[in-house]
Amino acid sequence: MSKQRFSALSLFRRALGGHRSWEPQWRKVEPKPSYDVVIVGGGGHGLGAAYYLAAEHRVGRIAVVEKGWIGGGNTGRNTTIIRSNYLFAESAALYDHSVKLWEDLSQVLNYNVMFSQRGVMMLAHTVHDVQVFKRHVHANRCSGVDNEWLTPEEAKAFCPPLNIDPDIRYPVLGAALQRRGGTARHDAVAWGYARAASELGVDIIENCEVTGIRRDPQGRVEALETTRGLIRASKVGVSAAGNTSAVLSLAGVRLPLESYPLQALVSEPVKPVFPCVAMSNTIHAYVSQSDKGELVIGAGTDAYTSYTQRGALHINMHTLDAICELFPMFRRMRMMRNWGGIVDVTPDRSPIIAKTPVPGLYVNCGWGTGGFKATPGSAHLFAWTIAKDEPHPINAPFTIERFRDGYLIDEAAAAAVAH
Amino acid sequence: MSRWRTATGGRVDRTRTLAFRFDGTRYEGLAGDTLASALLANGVHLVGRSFKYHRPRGILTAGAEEPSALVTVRRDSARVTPDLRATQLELYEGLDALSLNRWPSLERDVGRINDWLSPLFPAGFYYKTFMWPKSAWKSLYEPVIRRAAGLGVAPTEPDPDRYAQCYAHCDVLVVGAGPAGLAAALAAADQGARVLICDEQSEFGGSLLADRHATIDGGPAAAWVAHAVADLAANPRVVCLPRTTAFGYFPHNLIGLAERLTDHLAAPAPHAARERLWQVRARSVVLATGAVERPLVFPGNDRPGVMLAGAGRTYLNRYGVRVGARVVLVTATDAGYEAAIDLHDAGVEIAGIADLRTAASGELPAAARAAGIEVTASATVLGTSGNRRVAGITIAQISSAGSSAARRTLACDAVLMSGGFTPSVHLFSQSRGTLRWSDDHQAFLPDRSAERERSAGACRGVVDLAETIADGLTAGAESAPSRTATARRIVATRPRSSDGGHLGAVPLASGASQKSFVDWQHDVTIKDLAIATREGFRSIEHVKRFTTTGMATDQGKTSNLNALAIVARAIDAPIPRVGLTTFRMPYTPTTFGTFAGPSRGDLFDPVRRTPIHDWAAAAGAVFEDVGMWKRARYFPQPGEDMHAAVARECRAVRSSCGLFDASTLGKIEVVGPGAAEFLERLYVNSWANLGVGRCRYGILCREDGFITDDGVVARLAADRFHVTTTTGGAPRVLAMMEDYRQTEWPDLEVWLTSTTEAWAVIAVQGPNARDVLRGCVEGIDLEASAFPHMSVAAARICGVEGMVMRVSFTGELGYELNVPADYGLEIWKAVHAAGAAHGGITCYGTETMHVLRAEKGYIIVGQDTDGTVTPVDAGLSWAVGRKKPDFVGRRSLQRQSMQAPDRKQLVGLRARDGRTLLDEGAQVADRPNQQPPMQLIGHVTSSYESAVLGSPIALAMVAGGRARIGQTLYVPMPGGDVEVDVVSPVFYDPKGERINA
Amino acid sequence: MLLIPCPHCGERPEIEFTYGGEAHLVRPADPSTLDDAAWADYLYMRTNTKGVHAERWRHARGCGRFFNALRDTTTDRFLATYRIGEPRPAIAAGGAR
Amino acid sequence: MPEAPARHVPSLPSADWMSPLPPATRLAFQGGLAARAAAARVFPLPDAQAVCQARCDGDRAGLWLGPDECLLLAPATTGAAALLEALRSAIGTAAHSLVDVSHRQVGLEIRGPQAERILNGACPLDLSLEQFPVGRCTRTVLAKAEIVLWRTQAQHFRVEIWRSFAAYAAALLQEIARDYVV
Repeated sequence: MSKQRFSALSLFRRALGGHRSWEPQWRKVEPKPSYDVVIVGGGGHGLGAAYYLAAEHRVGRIAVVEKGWIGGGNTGRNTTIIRSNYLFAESAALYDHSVKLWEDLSQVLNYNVMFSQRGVMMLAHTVHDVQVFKRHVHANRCSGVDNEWLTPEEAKAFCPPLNIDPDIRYPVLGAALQRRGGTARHDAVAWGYARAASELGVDIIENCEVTGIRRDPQGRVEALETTRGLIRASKVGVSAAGNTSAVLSLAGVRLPLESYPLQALVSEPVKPVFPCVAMSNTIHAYVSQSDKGELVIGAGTDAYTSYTQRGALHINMHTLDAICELFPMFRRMRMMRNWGGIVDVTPDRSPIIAKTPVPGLYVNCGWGTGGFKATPGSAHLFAWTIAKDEPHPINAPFTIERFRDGYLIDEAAAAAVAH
Repeated sequence: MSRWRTATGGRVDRTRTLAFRFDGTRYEGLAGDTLASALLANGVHLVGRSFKYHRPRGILTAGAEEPSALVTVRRDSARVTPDLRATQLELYEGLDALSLNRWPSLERDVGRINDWLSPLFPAGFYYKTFMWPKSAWKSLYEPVIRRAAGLGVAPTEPDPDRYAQCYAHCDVLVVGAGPAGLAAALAAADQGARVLICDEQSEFGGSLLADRHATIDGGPAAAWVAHAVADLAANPRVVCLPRTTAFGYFPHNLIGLAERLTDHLAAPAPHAARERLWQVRARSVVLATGAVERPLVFPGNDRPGVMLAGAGRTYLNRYGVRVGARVVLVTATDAGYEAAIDLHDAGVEIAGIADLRTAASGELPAAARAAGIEVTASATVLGTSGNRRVAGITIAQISSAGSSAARRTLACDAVLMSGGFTPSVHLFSQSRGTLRWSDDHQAFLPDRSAERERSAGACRGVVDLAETIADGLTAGAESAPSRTATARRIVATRPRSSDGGHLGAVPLASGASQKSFVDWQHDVTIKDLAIATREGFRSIEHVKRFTTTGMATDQGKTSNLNALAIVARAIDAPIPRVGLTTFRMPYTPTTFGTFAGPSRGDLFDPVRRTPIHDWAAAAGAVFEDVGMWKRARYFPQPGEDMHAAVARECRAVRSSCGLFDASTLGKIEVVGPGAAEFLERLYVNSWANLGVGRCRYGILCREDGFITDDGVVARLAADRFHVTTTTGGAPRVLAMMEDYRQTEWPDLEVWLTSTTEAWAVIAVQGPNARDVLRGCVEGIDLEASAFPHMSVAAARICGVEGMVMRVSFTGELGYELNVPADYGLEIWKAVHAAGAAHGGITCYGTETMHVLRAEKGYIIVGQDTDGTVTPVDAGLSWAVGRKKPDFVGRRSLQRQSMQAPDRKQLVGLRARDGRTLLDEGAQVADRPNQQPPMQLIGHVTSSYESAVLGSPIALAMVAGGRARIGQTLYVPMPGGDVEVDVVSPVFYDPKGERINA
Repeated sequence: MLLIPCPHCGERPEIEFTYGGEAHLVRPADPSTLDDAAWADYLYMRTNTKGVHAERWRHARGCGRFFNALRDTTTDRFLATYRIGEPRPAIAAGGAR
Repeated sequence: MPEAPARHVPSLPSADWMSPLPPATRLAFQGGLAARAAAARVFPLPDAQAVCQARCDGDRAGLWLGPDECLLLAPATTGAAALLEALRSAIGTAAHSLVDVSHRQVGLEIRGPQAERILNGACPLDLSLEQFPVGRCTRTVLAKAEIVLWRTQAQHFRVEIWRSFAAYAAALLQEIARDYVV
């Protein structure tokens, strides 16, 4: 198909023609009988992996199968926060790899993903928080990841709505700021990768649910049974977020995963009032303002595993009481829409991007609440791992075997709260 | 009275005139008006500018589905609320509303240029441009987009209003108090059920409040409503909640209601709650949520003055407002005729009725014709005219060949339209009930319920009034837990008006030059939908996200089905195949403050204070938050900063005596014949050999082998242990213990009781501690020989039965007095006074505690450990019961990785210059002068100025650290490396002589 | 907020409970006899069932007792609750409301 | 050696509808059926099956908190030591746990026609008389705190709450009550 470049000029030209000449952003195709690589899961991670397989590894026949519509899972259900100021060198390298790819993604894909480096500020409310965040700041600086310490007054200057009154229940004692962090337009990431991958010949097959994984007598993956027929594949990469356990169980692979509901919400749109992303782990809330003007708000997962894509009212109540405490002028704002995703969580809260015990079967999962920010990096590394049948040095630590061997990358525990 | 207000009729109070302001202009309305009806009564139709094209916009509806007439309401500088719907705002004296999205004024808005440039702004245009040059996104494009986007202006001052919350339970919750809902509530109440009925409007009655034609039980509908409401109000088992929106349907029949308490009042009581969140758990739910009239999608359908037919009727019949003097009806249902007839009867000239249907027959069309109104069948709309208000409409008849004929332009000042009714299945869908497409109704209707729930009336496609009421009666009665009373019967008659309907664009709209709007608020036109499908966005979720149709503050209540039909037609698929956008809470926007409720300030989270807190506060203590506790961090004297205060406190403990409030430490009484075995299995330490009256430092690992908590455990009797935990870890440890006790080891007869708050704990630490306590403690010989380090005994402490533990977290001779909490304050004071007689006693806080323990190399779990540290890493291998066959975490510690020599281990660090205080969290490297990314081998966990040593000290976790003692390492700081010596983590009194004094 | 049937106290609101993860994972009597893989399997591997899931809850702010439940994780509907030590009831998905 | 000093319970507000209760003797009792039966001979204790029931005898009450757990309440004049002694000798060798928690928590009485509504401002249970009759008791939550709630009369509830949460609970209930009582 002809490549339709996106630009102001193309927009203008096609406007003259009443916008009648646009073509589908990705080809609508029937599944072929066989592929070299099939990616299961048409979210940003899966579509991105397909794109990099085609663009960087020159894999010939690639398909992405998606049980619903692309970008309909966690890619389209998150709060779009992007940052890389993680504590451990392994994590920081992984997420910073991603941030670097984010920085050029709109141009590489020729699709404006609206990556907005407006800064992510993590608030410290206790002496313990201060210690933890300063440890992050030092570790990040030494790793070459930007992260700086702000006093409460500096935090307020960076984010004027912030309440730094020392008499509130959990006063702000300071903040760690990553200026390169920010947000992006979530849907555009899926569509941009889909369009770019499709142009490179990747088949994107929607409404195609995997119902079985066939293995040859040697145990190697040979085909996927799907609701749209049998699809042969020499390699299968699973990038199915909350549904990973269900998909991999089709191949008899057990994983250290649990799937939890994660809710987020937006307010009605208002004129620009919130310039950055602010996060508070101690009182469980984070907020930014979308380019459309909505306050985009999230918090932690619900308490129990579930695949219902909805969460509990009391979780929202706790999220919003925290937001109102930190930003008391927002109390009169109104929630416009709430939604839920299913996040797959590993015991150490770090992802798995790795080979599985089944030859030819690869998995990219366990992103918990942090998958969106990793999209390009994760996709890039997953493509590498599939293409070369071995991990890239950056994702080499993120194996399944680390749980057996005790090499956990435990970011959550690193922020331990005992005192 | 303005020419737009009728002389009589309606439910407004014509004796009460209310003044209000809109964009600074003063107007008058009547009590009972909404802002929308009052504006219309003043002939104001232009009320806002659209989001993207800044087109002039008016009032489309008369209810919660309004996409267009949004305003900001200001009560004072702090009480500013953006994005409110004029159709829902009850008028009050002094109401001050501002239009949105316009500059400099509503009439003259420069943003209007966007409308002329609109060909450049089709759906999703921003994905295709603004990419070059790259740096311009942040500096130019995004700021411009952000400024252009957004509706109202967010409040800038803290909201002073209160918000309330409550839980409620009922047998039957009825959502919606229209005919079906009222009938359901009456029927359920007849059966003795506990009923809660809510409606988003200020009055119960729903559609009946604007109905001139219906009769119920032989009288006017409004009279029946009044009677029904009175009946319900008189029943003590019924709760009636007007102005209350059921915004969310949560699992297991939990419904969230938002009750608006004061927004309709001119002068609310100063401290009255503004809104109340109800969390209602209902045995059964009856959804009687009605239906929303659909606009018609025709060219120029967004001009002010173009509104829904039902809204026109509502403004007339309920508010006594004529929406125009010369009105054209465009309809695909009989409801349009009903509106025409009502308006005609009220003296409005009806310039014509354009009916999209091929045949305009039936009772209501006949009545319209009889009234002399001209009716055009097989009609379509080709466009409208008028700038700030509609001035004309061009209609045409579709010939049998499908082209337009008999084109006519009718002058008018309002256009009413009716495209049919979309059942409000929002809550049903939120409950996870399944929807089915009904060809008969041209709508999605409730199919299978997921919860104990029934839909009744228009929300499930029942349209006839008599049937609606009967449906409500059945739903109510069958939802009641028991049915004993005979069923109530209600007789109702009303002309059928909702037959017919049209989905999607009107014929020939796509060829018109004027825009045909689907989503008013987000300015989504049929062209945008066409572009989306052309570009391959075919799932309705994709179309919605690409065009943003249905994603505005009305969440597509008037637009979703039209969008769906247009997409279905474009891709030639049946509507159900295209899908239905997901319904999510909230049904209508719901105030953050309502969710937050009273949880603010000190009620945001409990503030836990020890029995000694007030004394410490009076003594000038500075507190820190640890979990929910407030702990005294240091006790500055006049002129002292933290550093000086801590240095003084440290010196006092090392040289004489310090007093410390340790009451927040977690305490668990472990009792029963299996107590020792229980701890044996749980902790890394051995307990069987711990004698009664002795204490031991215990370490608790998770099953993965990492330290999760620590604390001293005292054996009070053979079958009784007093276990202490960290302050923050107490609930976690108790929960973990209960887990193992109940689920893994039910064979053990052991029970756990939290005693954290039963005891106040007063730590008396320092070389003079024994002397100070001698006069305070009865029943124990405190001498070292009789009561050595790590002893415990019951005693009378200042006259009260308590417990003394000889323990020390300072490295000094120390005791911890455990006294019943109510006596804590007085005994603290008594010990403080006793100290004065023995060379003085100094209160110290957590900061000094941290310094003192760091001088001794004692870890703080959560500071020196971080959830990745094993007992061996922390230098505590001496505590691990080597001979024990098992304990929680033991198996994990046997893994090779846990034994690796390069694991991070606890060491001490001292700056080589003897002066530099390291930063806590600073990193450690074994090579100097590295550039990022550096090879790092550890980090500083604790760092303090040591007053007693006269120099800074630090603890660190360093890879293979114990083998590095004596080496020089480097702490890379922004200004360069700090050279440090690796030393033993025990900086002070390494032999431990002082502690055993 | 779920309504959870505590086998001791009856239906009570979710906020009185804590979730305890997958049920019927019995701690090995002698963990030292397990190899690393088997131990990791006990520690970390979870079925993460999409459908009827046997799981533990504790009525922590009620009677304090742990119990097991069968819940359909695709609907959050509780199909059964039973006491610790009792066998998993034989109930298929969608078997109860 | 000094006399026993003054006792300070957390200072809590009172109102027409709320009063802090005086200090009391409280024991946490846990144990099997044998121990419970034995203890019931000297103290009013609900049967293990009497789920969420309180059993009273004069000014002493045993509250069912769990199948093997009761909270024993007695006036402060009945010293904990004496009560413990009596129970221990009655129970004998049957395995059990008795812990003095007199000072761990405080009692708060909520009463009057609005008591139910005020409590339901933060407590998620159905407190109607038909669902939560007189004599019913249970551990539950009051917003972000844990409480034991006991309906002692139709319009009287007793709230037992850990002392450091009591100020929060009282302040929260006062905040709620502003909308219900003048």
